[in-house]
Amino acid sequence: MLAYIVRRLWQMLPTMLGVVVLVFVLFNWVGGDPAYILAGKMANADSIANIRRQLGVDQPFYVQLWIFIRQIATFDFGLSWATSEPVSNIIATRLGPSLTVLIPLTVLETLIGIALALVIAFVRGSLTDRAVMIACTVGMSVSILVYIIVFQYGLAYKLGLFPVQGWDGLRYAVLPILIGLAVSIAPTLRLFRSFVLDEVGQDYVRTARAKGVSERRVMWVHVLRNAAIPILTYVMSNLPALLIGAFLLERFFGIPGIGREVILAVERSDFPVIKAITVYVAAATMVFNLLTDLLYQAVDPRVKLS
Amino acid sequence: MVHGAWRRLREDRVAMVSLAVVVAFLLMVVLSASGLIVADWEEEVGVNYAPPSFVGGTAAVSAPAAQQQQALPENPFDPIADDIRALRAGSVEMYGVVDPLADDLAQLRAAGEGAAAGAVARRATLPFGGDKWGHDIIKKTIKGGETSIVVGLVAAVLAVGLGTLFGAMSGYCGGVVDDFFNWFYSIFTAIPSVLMILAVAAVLQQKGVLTIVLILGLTGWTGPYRLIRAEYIKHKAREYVLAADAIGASHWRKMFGHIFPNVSHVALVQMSILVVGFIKAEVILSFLGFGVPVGVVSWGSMLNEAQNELILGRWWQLTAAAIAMALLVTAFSLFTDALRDALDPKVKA
Amino acid sequence: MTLLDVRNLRIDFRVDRKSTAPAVKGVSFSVPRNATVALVGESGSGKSVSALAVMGLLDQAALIGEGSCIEFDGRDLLALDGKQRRAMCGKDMAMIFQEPMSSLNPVFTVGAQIAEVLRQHMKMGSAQARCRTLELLEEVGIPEPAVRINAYPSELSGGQQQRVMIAMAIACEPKLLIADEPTTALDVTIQKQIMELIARLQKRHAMSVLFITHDLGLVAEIADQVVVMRHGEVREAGEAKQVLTEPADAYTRALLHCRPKLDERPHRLPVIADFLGPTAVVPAQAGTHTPRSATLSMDSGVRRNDGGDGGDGGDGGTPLLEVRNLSKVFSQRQGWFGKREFHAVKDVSFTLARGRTLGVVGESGSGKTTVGLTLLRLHQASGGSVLFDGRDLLSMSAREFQAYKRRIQIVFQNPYASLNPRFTVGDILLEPMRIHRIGAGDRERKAIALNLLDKVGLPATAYQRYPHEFSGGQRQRIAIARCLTMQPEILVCDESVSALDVSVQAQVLNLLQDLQDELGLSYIFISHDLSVVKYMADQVMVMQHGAVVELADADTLYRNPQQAYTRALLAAIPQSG
Amino acid sequence: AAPVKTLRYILPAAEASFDPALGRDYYTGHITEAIFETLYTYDYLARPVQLAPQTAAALPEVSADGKTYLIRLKKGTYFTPDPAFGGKPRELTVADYVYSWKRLFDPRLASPNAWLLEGKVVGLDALAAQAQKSGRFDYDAPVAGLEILDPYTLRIHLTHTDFNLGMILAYEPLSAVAREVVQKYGDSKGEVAGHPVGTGVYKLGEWIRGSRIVLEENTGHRPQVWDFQPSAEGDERIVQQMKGKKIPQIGRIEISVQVEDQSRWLSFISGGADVFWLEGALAPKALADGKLKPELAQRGVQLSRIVDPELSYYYWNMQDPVVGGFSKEKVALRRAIAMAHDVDEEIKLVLNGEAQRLHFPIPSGVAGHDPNYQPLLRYDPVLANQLLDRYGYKKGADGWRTQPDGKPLVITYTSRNEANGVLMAELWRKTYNRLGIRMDNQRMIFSDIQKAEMLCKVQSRTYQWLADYPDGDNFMQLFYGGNIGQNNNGCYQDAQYDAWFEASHRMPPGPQRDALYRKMARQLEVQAAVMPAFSRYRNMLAQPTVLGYKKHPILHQEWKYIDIKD
Ligand code: HEM
Ligand SMILES: Nc1ncnc2c1ncn2[C@@H]1O[C@H](COP(=O)(O)OP(=O)(O)OP(=O)(O)O)[C@@H](O)[C@H]1O
Ligand SMILES: Nc1ncnc2c1ncn2[C@@H]1O[C@H](COP(=O)(O)OP(=O)(O)OP(=O)(O)O)[C@@H](O)[C@H]1O
Ligand SMILES: [Mg+2]
Ligand SMILES: [Mg+2]
Repeated sequence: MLAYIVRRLWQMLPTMLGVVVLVFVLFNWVGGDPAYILAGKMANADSIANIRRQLGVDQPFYVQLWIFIRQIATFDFGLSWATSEPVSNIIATRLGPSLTVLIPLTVLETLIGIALALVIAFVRGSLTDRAVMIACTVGMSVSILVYIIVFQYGLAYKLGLFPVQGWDGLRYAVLPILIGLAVSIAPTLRLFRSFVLDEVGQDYVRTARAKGVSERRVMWVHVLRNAAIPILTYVMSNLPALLIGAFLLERFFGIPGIGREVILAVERSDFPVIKAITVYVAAATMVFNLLTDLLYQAVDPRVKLS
Repeated sequence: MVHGAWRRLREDRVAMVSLAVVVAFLLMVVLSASGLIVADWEEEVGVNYAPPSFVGGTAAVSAPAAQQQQALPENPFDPIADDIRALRAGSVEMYGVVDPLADDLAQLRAAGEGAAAGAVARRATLPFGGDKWGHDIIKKTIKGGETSIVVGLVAAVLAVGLGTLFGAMSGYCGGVVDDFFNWFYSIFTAIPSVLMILAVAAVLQQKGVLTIVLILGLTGWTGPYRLIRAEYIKHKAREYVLAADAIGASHWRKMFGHIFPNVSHVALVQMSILVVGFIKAEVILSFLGFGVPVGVVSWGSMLNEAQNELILGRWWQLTAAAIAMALLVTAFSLFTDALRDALDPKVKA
Repeated sequence: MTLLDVRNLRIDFRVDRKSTAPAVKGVSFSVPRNATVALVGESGSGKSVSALAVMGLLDQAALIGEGSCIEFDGRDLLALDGKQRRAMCGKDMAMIFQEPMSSLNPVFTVGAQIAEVLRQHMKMGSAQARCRTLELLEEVGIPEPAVRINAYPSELSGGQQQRVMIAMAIACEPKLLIADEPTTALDVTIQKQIMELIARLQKRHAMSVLFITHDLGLVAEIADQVVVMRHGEVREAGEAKQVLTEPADAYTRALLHCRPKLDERPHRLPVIADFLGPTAVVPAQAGTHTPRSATLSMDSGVRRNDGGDGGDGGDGGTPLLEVRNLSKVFSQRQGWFGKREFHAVKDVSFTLARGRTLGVVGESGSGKTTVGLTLLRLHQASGGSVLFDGRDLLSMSAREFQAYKRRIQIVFQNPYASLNPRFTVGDILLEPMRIHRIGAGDRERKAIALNLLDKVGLPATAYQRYPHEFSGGQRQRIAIARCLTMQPEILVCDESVSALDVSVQAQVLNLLQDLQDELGLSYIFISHDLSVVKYMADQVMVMQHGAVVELADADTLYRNPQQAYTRALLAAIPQSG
Repeated sequence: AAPVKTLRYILPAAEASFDPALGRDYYTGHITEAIFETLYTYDYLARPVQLAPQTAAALPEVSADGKTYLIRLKKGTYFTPDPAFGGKPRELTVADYVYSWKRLFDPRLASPNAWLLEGKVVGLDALAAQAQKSGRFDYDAPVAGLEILDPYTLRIHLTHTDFNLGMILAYEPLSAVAREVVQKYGDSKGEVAGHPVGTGVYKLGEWIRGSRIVLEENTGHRPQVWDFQPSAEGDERIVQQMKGKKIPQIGRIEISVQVEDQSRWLSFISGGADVFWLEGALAPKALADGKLKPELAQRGVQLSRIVDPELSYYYWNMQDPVVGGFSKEKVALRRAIAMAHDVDEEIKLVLNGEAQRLHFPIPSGVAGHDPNYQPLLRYDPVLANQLLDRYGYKKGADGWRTQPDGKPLVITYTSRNEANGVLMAELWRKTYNRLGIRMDNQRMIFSDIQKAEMLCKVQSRTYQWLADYPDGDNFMQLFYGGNIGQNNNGCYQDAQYDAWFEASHRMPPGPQRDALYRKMARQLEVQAAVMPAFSRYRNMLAQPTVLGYKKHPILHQEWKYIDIKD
């Protein structure tokens, strides 16, 4: 087990290296030149040269790449170019609000998705099933931008059910979570339903019925335990991406999270922040994949980690 | 096989209705692209933010329509309006600065005064309202649909094409090739797609609709890749491929002559899923400022414009674009579901 | 004294919104108490569906027709509601399914799955259920039950999985046990053990068993009564002895005759059509098909292909193919650098003469297919040489070998899988000719293809159709036709008939025989079915764990097996009449 | 004690560094201005704006040649207590200002504000050059031009005549920071981004970066009483509401950062903000024809509307081979484009009417503005087309014009890739369409535009310049040839203009300088190098409970001068 984990971590190196090089090339080669923003409205060639020197962007590429790799190795990405805030501090402070929204969102989404999927799979083929599926599809087809604009306007402002925006604890997270749910539950439900249906058709389900097990137990015990495997993969692999993907919610509701920070950083050509977040999220993705595989073993005895 | 799929599809009423909607949209795209309809969408036929006719041109719009109809707008609050009028007459204090074009302009003024273009009367209301410039929202929505759908389709073709090619090579060749593509894949998937899109957008700068297609295509290939690769690995071990080998077929022939027809349904389904995804993604791209260039309209750019209009009580652009998009996307998704079932070899009629 | 009485059972399947297709058309049979009834019949005849109907496990697409009646222990099952039905399932009647692996829930331990029945029906506590589970595992012969009780299905072998299924089924000592082809997925040797186990349990627990199979050989060993089904109807029912020895129905007779027997070697095997067609005749009187050696004992050694090149068995004739020390190692990568090696074929040597057949037998996984594929360079050999007309195929360049691909061909283990499902039969047949530039143009190639279709007994209309539109036997013939387009000299037939129904199997074997007679082909005939190999081969090679255990003249081998392994294989063959 | 009065405010963008030396954006400026103090500030009510002492005891004593400034400090101004001071009260001295100004030249800090003093103070530039070479700034080295007479008196010697230094000293990058604080909290560059310690009325309280900033009253601030004179109608009410009150009345400012327009507006209208910056896109929500909508007026919402001291202008790159140059046909091309551009439409549609047409390069409210200036470039598309015809920009069969030499004519208009940039580009496309000239819209992120501009690579763009200090010089320098590569983005260089500018630069404000400015403006117009377009309105809304509020054109915020009803 330990050997497996060590080996998997070892295997992450080439991928990480690829991510690093890709990020580096993209942002050093093509990204905007921060010096021109930092130089202010009365910039001149000298001051720009000075800024470039201070930032180290006047160094040859290989030196910069080496610095970047050293930063990753030491978990110290230096200071944000735009705000001079230590990058590690940015990530630490933005993570909390992001997770405050994302964790309840993911948990609710998964639980509701599973419950509905099992119920719907049970009545598969019926009118209810089709109606729910079509409703889901319609729900999915509306852009998240529209959801946010309309929900914020309607629920928060017109009806006054929630604070319009702001960030001061969980109360402010409720509406973003609700919108997140409204947007994500439809595709999740569709997906989970297909996972469940895949299992319902399996022979072992017939065996369970042959044993005289009740229909409820068949669904909630036999089927769910098996469907949990693809569900787990989906949920786990989605998490890191969600961290960034929630930027629209974060922007509209003024949540000081990671997603908004990334967009802001791109707008400001704040490379240390972008690079750090990318590397961290890539690492998180890989670690989550590993976690998923470890969890697999807990759920699915057929999986042998070796 | 194809025949059976089509028959199964025809029996599905939802699928057929969806297909009809999709075809209607595609028809609209063709007509608008060939200039047969809505070629004049850019004409400013209404007053700005003309409300829909069924709502009526009430106080919702503050700008008086009459002001628009002047040939040369003149600001009534302009404190120097008199000076401007004086200017028209010709003389103006030059503070001792010489105008190199003075003679030319004097001659031209003398030659043809007043050939001002006659401004068209603008309508106070439009069937489904107007936008900021007074464009007809219906026409704009159709024109926007053209861009969005074309972007979705072409980007999906690109993404699925890349994904299929890489997936085929990776799955078929295995070994080092597979390792390489997998490495590439894990890099692409480790970086969240938003970041990837921003990065690629930054690389490609703004060059128009093609850029959007490239951005989406270059970041969207991972999904098809994973599936196609898995299919290729599965099929490579199938005996019909060994059989093809036994009769002396070349690798290329086996990859694309034998295996591809068997996995093409995966590519097809992926493609229709991506079309939907990309139409939606274009909205977000617009929001992030990587949208269509000026003079081109898409649903994404409309929704993005409409963001600020909703709080001003001008809901029609948002509604039109959102409904058009929802309709197409719903129909496309439902059709995709049906197609997936119909093409699924496991489901036998 | 009947336990289960099925009367006039009719089952239709919903095809689409409007139409239905009948699967079972008014079947009646009964199972007496404490007896074994075998339900036999060809694939798709409605055996499983009938059994599922008894258990109440049919899926939603199935409609049980009016007037159908299933009476169990005096109660009308069809009149019960779901809950009452459920209470009986697993307790009064239990079922064992065809595929043990997929029928066990992969994510629960086998102990938990057995205990679930006990807790459900016997209201046992967990400790008590565990005790009983251990007993059951012991009883079905699982070694070390205390350890295995915590094992997951994937950690058990196929035979053990099937035993777990049986343990689960007998846990509540049901009155009726339905076994739906419980051994088809298993090896011959394991098959035998399972059959014995069921027979033993039946006696000990005084159960009734409804045993479903299509193998009449098995039936003779265990059944008291036999019910023969075809096309959703019962063709014949009665005491086992009587049905098997004096079949009244033509179909039953056909089933009994189509299977090659160890003790006789007819030149042609009878096929179902011979019995059921308009000109159906009793086999004994069918002149052309009279088994030539029906009266000869094994010892007489009359060779079927004595009209061949006159050579005598394996030692005669010019060796066309000579295989020396062929070996194949599969290495699986583990991680980035690690490797795990697996010797699938070890030092296999044999020779094959023109116009002769080499049979290759051995249990599943013994390396038979690998030998075949390696010969054709479809797997890269790890060592040894394959001399074809004196030239080593394995050391040639790919370009040189291309020419030899024409001369040595293989019919794959599973014909359906080896035909590209998206190609028409025409595409399938033309492609090799295009690649090898046989024939002047597509028109000429098409003529060759049609001619071959005719030769393998398929209609010309087959040309435009897709593989899935054919039956298993027909597909096998398409696969053979594809090989023949290249006019090979050696044909490797890998389990060419094992996946087929007895009746179809006979057709294909006959075809191969005819082709050998006509074209002088050499065969390497791979199978794990010793009766079939006996029928086809001049020489037999027995393989185990990748190595050759025994290689001998066919008759010699069967009469006088030298190795224990060969004897075990032979003993496992069901001794049907 | 009485409950602390709280004012809620919304910033439309995230804050950056709180170190005044690095202040580079308007939003962060709100906060640095509240925490730190400059020597001078502006009178709250006087219009046109008037310089007023802040930490200084009085306005500077300027020598007749405009080269020497004598500055005296008020006594008894203290920094807010901080561990960096070792528990002792720390009084502000002129040395703190000298230190703070020197920081602008520290190469490690790379301050964007060095230009404020660059080339002005005797000896400072030499020190900066030396630091540039060694990489380290020697703060202890004396500067001849910054003569500390005693802790409360400073004499500044300038290299050349400059009557604007007083206003520059009111600019918040020149506020005082304490050296101890920089040494204790400064980062590797010496920047104190997150730990602002100043002498201002407020100090930093709770802070969630990019989301929420709370300012609390600095109770140790030197006592100050509200006493301003009315200068315009409506001011009396303010005076009445505020006169004699202690500064500040509001003890706590809660600032939240909200990027999206909709969120911001919904926040204000549902009572989530007391003072609200009503920006362009939102203006129609609250205003109709420049007046508060009746429903808001009824609720008692107050509007303070001013014209920003800002110039929005279009420029064409004078070094560009297609649009640039002084030859007649190039001038004609640019003049034609300028004449075909409907600025009124732009104001109406793009800016939602929230701007005032401006013909002169110096906006109103800024010294040197001429309200009676008669423009030469005016909207006349017909004439514009005729002018092009005359100069050989022929229309091809496809309806598009070519250059006189027959080469295709395509002009690129650059804008930012956000909503307003798109709208402006759309309008410009209409302009070019009117002329039959093909237009390409290049949309870039801000830093890329800056870079391209600085390298004279942008063909045409709309540019905004907000007054750093309310003097015409701050605007006329935009077109000075010496500033190419700095902020003369059109890369305009004309000997005549440069000569006039240099002359005006040395003059105190007055009619003589104004006359020169008119010539310069006319010169710009005649050559059509740039076209002044408009100044934006700034609309601030205040809830009915807010007392004494009036938007100041230069100050970022007026928190300390206002009050809130209990
Ligand atoms: C180097 C730091 C700064 C950056 C990166 C920056 C960024 C920007 C940008 C991108 C624009 C839009 C201009 C356009 O459309 O081309 C803008 C406009 C503006 N800036 Fe700045 N700015 C900076 C410094 C300042 C300062 C120091 C002030 C005030 C003293 C200021 C006040 C304004 C104003 C009033 C506008 C017009 C508002 C509008 O967009 O409607 N900016 N700024
Ligand atoms: N779920 C189903 N839907 C539609 N048709 C079905 C279904 N299950 C079985 N059938 C049809 O019912 C008929 C009888 O099937 P059944 O499974 O009973 O055959 P069988 O005799 O058990 O054959 P085998 O020996 O291959 O197991 C077949 O024609 C089959 O196609
Ligand atoms: N591509 C492969 N990679 C790894 N191992 C393989 C591969 N192909 C076959 N094997 C292994 O080699 C052994 C021999 O396989 P082979 O297919 O030759 O058996 P077989 O005798 O044909 O069995 P069956 O009767 O089931 O067809 C098996 O244990 C199998 O698992
Ligand atoms: Mg069956
Ligand atoms: Mg095999």
